[in-house]
Amino acid sequence: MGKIKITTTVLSQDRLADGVYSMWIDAKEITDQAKPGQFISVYTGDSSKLLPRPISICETNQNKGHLRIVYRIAGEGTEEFSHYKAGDQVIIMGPLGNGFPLEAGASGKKALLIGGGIGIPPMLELAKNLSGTKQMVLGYRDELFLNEEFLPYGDTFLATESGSAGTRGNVMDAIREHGLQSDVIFACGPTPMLKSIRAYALENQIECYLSMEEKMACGIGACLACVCKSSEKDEHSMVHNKRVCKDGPVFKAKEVEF
Amino acid sequence: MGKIKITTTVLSQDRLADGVYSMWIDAKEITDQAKPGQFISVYTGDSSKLLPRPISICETNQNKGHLRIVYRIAGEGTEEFSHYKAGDQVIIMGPLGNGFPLEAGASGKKALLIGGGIGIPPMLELAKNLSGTKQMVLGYRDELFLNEEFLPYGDTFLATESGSAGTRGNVMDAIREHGLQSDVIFACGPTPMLKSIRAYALENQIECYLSMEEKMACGIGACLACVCKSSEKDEHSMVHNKRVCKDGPVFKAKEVEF
Amino acid sequence: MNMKVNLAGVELNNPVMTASGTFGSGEEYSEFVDLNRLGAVVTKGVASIPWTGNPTPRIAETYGGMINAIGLQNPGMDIFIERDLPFLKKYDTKIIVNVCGKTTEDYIEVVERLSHEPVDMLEINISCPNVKEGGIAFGQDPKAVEAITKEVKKYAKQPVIMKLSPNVTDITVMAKAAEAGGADVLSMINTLTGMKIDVNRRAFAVANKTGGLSGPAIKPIAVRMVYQAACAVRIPIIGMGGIMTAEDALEFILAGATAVSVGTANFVNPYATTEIIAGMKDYMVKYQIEDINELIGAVR
Amino acid sequence: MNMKVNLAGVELNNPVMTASGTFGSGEEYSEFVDLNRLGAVVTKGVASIPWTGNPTPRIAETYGGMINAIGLQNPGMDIFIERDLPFLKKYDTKIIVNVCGKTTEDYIEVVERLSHEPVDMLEINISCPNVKEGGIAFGQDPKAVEAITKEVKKYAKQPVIMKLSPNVTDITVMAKAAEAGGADVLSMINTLTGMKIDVNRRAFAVANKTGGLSGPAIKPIAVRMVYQAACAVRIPIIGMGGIMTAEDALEFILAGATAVSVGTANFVNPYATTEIIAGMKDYMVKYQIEDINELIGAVR
Ligand SMILES: Cc1cc2nc3c(=O)[nH]c(=O)nc-3n(C[C@H](O)[C@H](O)[C@H](O)COP(=O)(O)OP(=O)(O)OC[C@H]3O[C@@H](n4cnc5c(N)ncnc54)[C@H](O)[C@@H]3O)c2cc1C
Ligand SMILES: Cc1cc2nc3c(=O)[nH]c(=O)nc-3n(C[C@H](O)[C@H](O)[C@H](O)COP(=O)(O)OP(=O)(O)OC[C@H]3O[C@@H](n4cnc5c(N)ncnc54)[C@H](O)[C@@H]3O)c2cc1C
Ligand SMILES: Cc1cc2nc3c(=O)[nH]c(=O)nc-3n(C[C@H](O)[C@H](O)[C@H](O)COP(=O)(O)O)c2cc1C
Ligand SMILES: Cc1cc2nc3c(=O)[nH]c(=O)nc-3n(C[C@H](O)[C@H](O)[C@H](O)COP(=O)(O)O)c2cc1C
Ligand code: FES
Ligand code: FES
Repeated sequence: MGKIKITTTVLSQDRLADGVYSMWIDAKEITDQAKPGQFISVYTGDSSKLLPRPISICETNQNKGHLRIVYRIAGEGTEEFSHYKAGDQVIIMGPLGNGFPLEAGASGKKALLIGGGIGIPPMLELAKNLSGTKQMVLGYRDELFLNEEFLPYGDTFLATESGSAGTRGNVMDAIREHGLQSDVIFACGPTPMLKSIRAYALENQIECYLSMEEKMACGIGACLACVCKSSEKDEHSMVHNKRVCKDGPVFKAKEVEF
Repeated sequence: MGKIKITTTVLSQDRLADGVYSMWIDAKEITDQAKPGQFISVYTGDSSKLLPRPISICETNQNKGHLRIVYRIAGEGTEEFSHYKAGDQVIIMGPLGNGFPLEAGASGKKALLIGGGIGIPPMLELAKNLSGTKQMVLGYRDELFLNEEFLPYGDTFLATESGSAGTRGNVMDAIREHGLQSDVIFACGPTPMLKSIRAYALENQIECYLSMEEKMACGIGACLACVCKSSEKDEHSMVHNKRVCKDGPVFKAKEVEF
Repeated sequence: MNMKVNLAGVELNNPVMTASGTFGSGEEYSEFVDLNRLGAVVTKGVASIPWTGNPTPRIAETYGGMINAIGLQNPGMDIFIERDLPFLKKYDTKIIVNVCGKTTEDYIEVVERLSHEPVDMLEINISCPNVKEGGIAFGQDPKAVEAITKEVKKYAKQPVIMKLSPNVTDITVMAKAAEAGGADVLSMINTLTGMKIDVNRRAFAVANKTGGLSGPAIKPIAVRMVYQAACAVRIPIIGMGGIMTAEDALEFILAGATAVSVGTANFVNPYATTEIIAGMKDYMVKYQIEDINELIGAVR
Repeated sequence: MNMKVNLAGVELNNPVMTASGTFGSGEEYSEFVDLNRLGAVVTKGVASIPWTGNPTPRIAETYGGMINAIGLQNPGMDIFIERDLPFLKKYDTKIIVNVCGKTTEDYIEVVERLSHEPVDMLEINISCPNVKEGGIAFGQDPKAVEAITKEVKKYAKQPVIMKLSPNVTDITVMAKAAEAGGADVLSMINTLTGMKIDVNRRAFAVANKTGGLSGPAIKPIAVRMVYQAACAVRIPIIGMGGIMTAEDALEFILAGATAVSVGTANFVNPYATTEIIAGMKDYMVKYQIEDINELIGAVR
């Protein structure tokens, strides 16, 4: 099949926390191919806004062909999405990007899944699909969301900046507090968090995968908008500029530079 | 009060003929002031389209504060309007323009109301409000709409280009066929129709009012987009350019030039 | 919180004014907005004698914008002074008269006539794309810009705003030329020359063939030009081009504009000007900005 | 019905091509559209050596458009010839290579290297607003336009398309300069220099501060320039700038373009190019147009 752009139907919309929403979408053409860590492009219905919004796949129900995204209102596009109700139309393209390498967390491996803020959603589909042992570390500013849905897959540790739940501080503070050990790390979240995880992983020689973010136009690797500095030469231009939308969003920690 | 722009509710939407729709809108602020021959500006919900669409007031229910427009799909804006359902939001501004002079067709006067195509709708509110004797002449390409709603107000003569109903030909052909006489003419319709009515009225020295059309931006007389050539100096610039949106849309026949 | 800004000695209650030609002389829009709340009202172009303007259709809608070729229809300075000026004087707002002409003499005639009238500033339109003579022809040649500015300054009793055309290779050249000619303030941008063809009728959408493109579509070009000009000259700038929201207005101010004009947005929303002022206040509260002047040119 | 058009001896199956930089070298979009159905694929700018491009963020959305400051990142001509060209050769479409450089020598190096390769035409980008040297600097000076066209023509074995910048006072001057230099075809418009400021972060939205504005917002400017250039020169023109629909494409053709390029629309709708071709056919059927060439410059 390959990537596809479709106009499809919203199945449900729920508010998970202040400004954070969960939407299930009917998208068999996409779930049939989707892997954890991949994302979709969501288009707004407002014709003054041309570019798609990249949103990670939070969960899929492969049997039913249902796809879930969890997103925070960050601007006008996500604000619009938050008003969609069951039965409304939504325009999406996907699946996009490479996804997390499941073999790195296969049976016998001990994986640490770290999500910060709106970087938490993609970790859920990953948790569901990794066959190895899993521990989760989820970081929030204050209000929690999605955390209980991780419980079936392994120990889940929380960190909140406000101290309202779990460790007061960030995910690194929680890792230290609980002395969490692992063979491999998978992480998604704000850049400062990814930076410190990268440093921690390199220092402790832990295999580590980071999911990166950058402004996008095409979402499929053609326009070269969404590059990040890479230590290896990139496949496209050989200038150490990997495309987040195509070569990523998931990169080996040592591969990317901030 | 004066003119107002409001976001309000669609009460009903009906298809009258191929591509012709009737919409009732809740708009007490506007119906309280509206006069026959005035129009409203309807804004699209699509932010790539900035300008309002001028649409004549077809009917009002002053008690309930309901306003009716009847319109033909002419492009993307009217196409959008045709999809609105009861309960949907619609953005309108009004009442705009001068309206027909009701005194010219007051009791004792014999008025001829002539509507061509999508110029028919405003004649309905006029028919309802003129106290004199009324005869209606309605011209269509082929498919009829609104014609039965005129019956309570006087004799209604039809003309169709296809010959499917009434006189085969245009409104002037119908007037001639039936030898219709009148003290005053009110007309709205395509420019060629208005041109021939103007010539007929001037020749026969019949008082005559024409409702004109021009592309608009502001709709309230500020931008000078919508002018038509006038024999008198216009009030604004004194250069024989009357503003359809403010000085019109209704003009004395001898006042306008084509 | 201070919203007052100063343009060449003229103090505006707030930085939001109307863009010439989109607000008439204020009367029509006074049904929707309280003119007392505007920083200034900028009038439609006023010439020495009445101008008829262009044939219709004079406007066409485009994606996120519109094209106009009004052609500066106006009643001329005499009627303006008799009728429109007294109307505007009733309000507590500044009055800026936009001046148009076909020759330098035309401009000077209007400027002289207005010199004894209660007008706060003059905006000289040397950038209208819709008239054959004058207008844009002046605005695309730096020597002409400097020369006409000098001439106008000789006769003007009020501060002079030179309104620049965006249809140029390098806006800084024009901005410097106006400054060298003695302009007190610059305003930019006028419309970009555009064209629309109706593919169904296979004809030009406006009778004049070309017209001026305005509206949010052009905002990024306008912001860029205001930024470049603000970096190139010392005189204050009035920024405009596609301002629809308070955020848009603030973008121009952060780029270096001291005040802003709202044009096409009035057609989309007749309450636009006052809503923008309110939104700017909200922004200042949110980010604890005491004085709007702190924001002028704050992004560099 | 004939959709074939001729550009300097190169016959295209239909007038719809991709706009440089928005379609990579075709591979990514081949998942969505059958490249065999396109009139031509125009590649991303190719330089003599790999270019790193600008820092991120490289793009920002604007009202009805977008700003980009990619900065011509590209793998250089060697990898292009080894990897991308063989991929494109598999398709029954014309291959147009967009050439960029910092100096005249840079351009010539690429043109010479491509002269023996299976490339149908060369598009010389002298109008990129996002690189310090070369690019737009060449495209804003008629003498430079003529000179570089002459130089390139000396070495080119394929017909040469000169891609013009819209950031100029008078496009006809640039069009005539390119024609005088021997250009076979003109393409226009490249992006308009724009800027966006994020008022919440109080920072430039793209790292390069300015970027190129593209998308439907700029279409009226592009149509106007194509019309003006078509009236000024005899060589064919490839029109682009904001084409989203078949009607948009036809607008350019009626204004005088022989072919059209689709750019930003690909990001909005990856199927845009083929949908536009289908829509043009529908139009021709509806209005009983036998040959698309009848429509070129038909509105005057
Ligand atoms: C691979 C990837 C996966 C993502 N997954 C999620 C997710 O699962 N949930 C979630 O809430 N958010 C996610 N984001 C961030 C999300 O894309 C932005 O919050 C969203 O695009 C904001 O759009 P807006 O219209 O609300 O904001 P605006 O600021 O109005 O958007 C303006 C423009 O900037 C772009 N933009 C703004 N913020 C970002 C950003 N952080 N990253 C990339 N582009 C941005 C928008 O796409 C748009 O083109 C992801 C981003 C990337 C790159
Ligand atoms: C005073 C007045 C009253 C009118 N009353 C009615 C009515 O009761 N019923 C009805 O069906 N139509 C009426 N029209 C015509 C109606 O305004 C247009 O059909 C409508 O604007 C088309 O919009 P669109 O988006 O569908 O078409 P598009 O062609 O896509 O519109 C593009 C632009 O052109 C303008 N435009 C297009 N056609 C016209 C036109 N004929 N007159 C003015 N502007 C136009 C649009 O407003 C818009 O700004 C009236 C026009 C005027 C001036
Ligand atoms: C209908 C219309 C009429 C205009 N008339 C004038 C004018 O008379 N004098 C002038 O200097 N600018 C005139 N302009 C330009 C505006 O003042 C302003 O510079 C331009 O529209 C950009 O701002 P906007 O995008 O907010 O409309 C006119 C613009 C429009 C849309
Ligand atoms: C992301 C992006 C990258 C571009 N890269 C190039 C390029 O490498 N060479 C070039 O000549 N034009 C480049 N352009 C300009 C386009 O080819 C085209 O001229 C312009 O975008 C206008 O067309 P559009 O509005 O359809 O996008 C680029 C445009 C965009 C949006
Ligand atoms: S968004 Fe176009 S290459 Fe990534
Ligand atoms: S539409 Fe502005 S004056 Fe009539």
